[in-house]
Amino acid sequence: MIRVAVQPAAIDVAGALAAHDAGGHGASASFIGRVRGDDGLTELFLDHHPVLTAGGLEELATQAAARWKLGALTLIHRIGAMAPGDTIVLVLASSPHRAEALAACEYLIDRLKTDVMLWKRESFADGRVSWVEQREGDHARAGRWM
Amino acid sequence: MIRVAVQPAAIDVAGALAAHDAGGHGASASFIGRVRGDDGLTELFLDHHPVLTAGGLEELATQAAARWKLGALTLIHRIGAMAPGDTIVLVLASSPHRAEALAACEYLIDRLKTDVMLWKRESFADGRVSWVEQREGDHARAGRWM
Amino acid sequence: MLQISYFAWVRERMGVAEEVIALPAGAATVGDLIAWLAARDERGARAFAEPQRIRAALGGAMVGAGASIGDAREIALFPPVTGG
Amino acid sequence: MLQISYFAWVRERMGVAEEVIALPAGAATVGDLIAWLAARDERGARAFAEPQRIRAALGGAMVGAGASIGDAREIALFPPVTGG
Repeated sequence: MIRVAVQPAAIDVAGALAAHDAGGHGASASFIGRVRGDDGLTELFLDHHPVLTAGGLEELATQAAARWKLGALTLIHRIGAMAPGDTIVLVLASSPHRAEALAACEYLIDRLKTDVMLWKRESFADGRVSWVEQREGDHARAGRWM
Repeated sequence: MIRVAVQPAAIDVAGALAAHDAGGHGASASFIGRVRGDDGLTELFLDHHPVLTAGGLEELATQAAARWKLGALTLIHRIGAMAPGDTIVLVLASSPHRAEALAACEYLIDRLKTDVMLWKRESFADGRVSWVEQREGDHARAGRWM
Repeated sequence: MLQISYFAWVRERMGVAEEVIALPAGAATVGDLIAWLAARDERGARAFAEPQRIRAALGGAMVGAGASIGDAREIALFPPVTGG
Repeated sequence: MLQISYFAWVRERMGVAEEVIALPAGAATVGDLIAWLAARDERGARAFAEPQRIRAALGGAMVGAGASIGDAREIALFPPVTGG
């Protein structure tokens, strides 16, 4: 069961977890990314492409399902304006075996950083607004899976 | 915040997650291991040492906290008799940065398999009862962290 | 006609989310189009001052600067992605 | 006196969870004790038939077969662990 969503609404982690776990899987790995309030950040805005962002997430999910034996895969990415503490992304990967669940989860979060059409803009309490630059480390991590 | 528990009671995943997340961490990785009902398994029993099992979990948690910059760490292991679908182990690791949360989570589940005094016994519908043998692969995975 | 959509700081510098243009003569590749936009006006000069920082998707697929635009009807131009 | 506790299939084969013994003469190391238990009776022979599969914790710390028992009051004998 693959579930992919791109949504402006808050991510309901407990609800997504319950839906994902309905199958009762041997091993479930998850990753939750949240907005950090570092340096006086007041808002994180996530720009996206109306068609290609969802397509990119679906493509990643399909690749992960082909690469590992997964019982269930959930990939939810929030878009639009968020406040510190809000959940940006939720990855859930389940498998009969722990190594596959853990690897799929890590693969998805690494590739999300470099392969999906999403752009972060940060606003700070002092009035600064800036688009986040892609980091070299993200490419290095994503490249491990090639 | 480090929380470690060894308990015969069912693991309340949602409650543990809520307690763990109270700090609001940038990145949270989790691993949930459940009893699989493969081959007609009817019961999984987990034997433990009344003192050394908890000590081993605490030692692992301390090592992970020394190795990575973690905002919170939760490690809950169930003991005693369990049915298929029951949660055996819950690992939650949070950090400002995703690579540290993911690595700590994987480290803890790998080392749990080889370093903590716990023994699994399986009972099957056809009457067979057997103690689980340690697998070579578990040692190979745990050895990656040395 | 070619519909161009812009994202993130490329959109901000261009001042529009999308526009429809007649593909200029001589703009055969994605790189040609970016150079033409950079030369067209002040907004384009700001948005495309560093073409190596621009990514493109043609008809839904990521492509390099050397890709031929051909008969494509839609192109998206944007900075490197920063999701996750 | 030395308290020995057994776990998992070692406990099942020994038929008891723990016992207290006077450390036998000549049993200086963990390996010596295991050999003595294997020779003592049928239960011990079954539990310790393959000493390379037995792990030990002395006073709360994992030790090898060559470790000296010394003045320790507690030893735990068990198979390789299978948690997680």
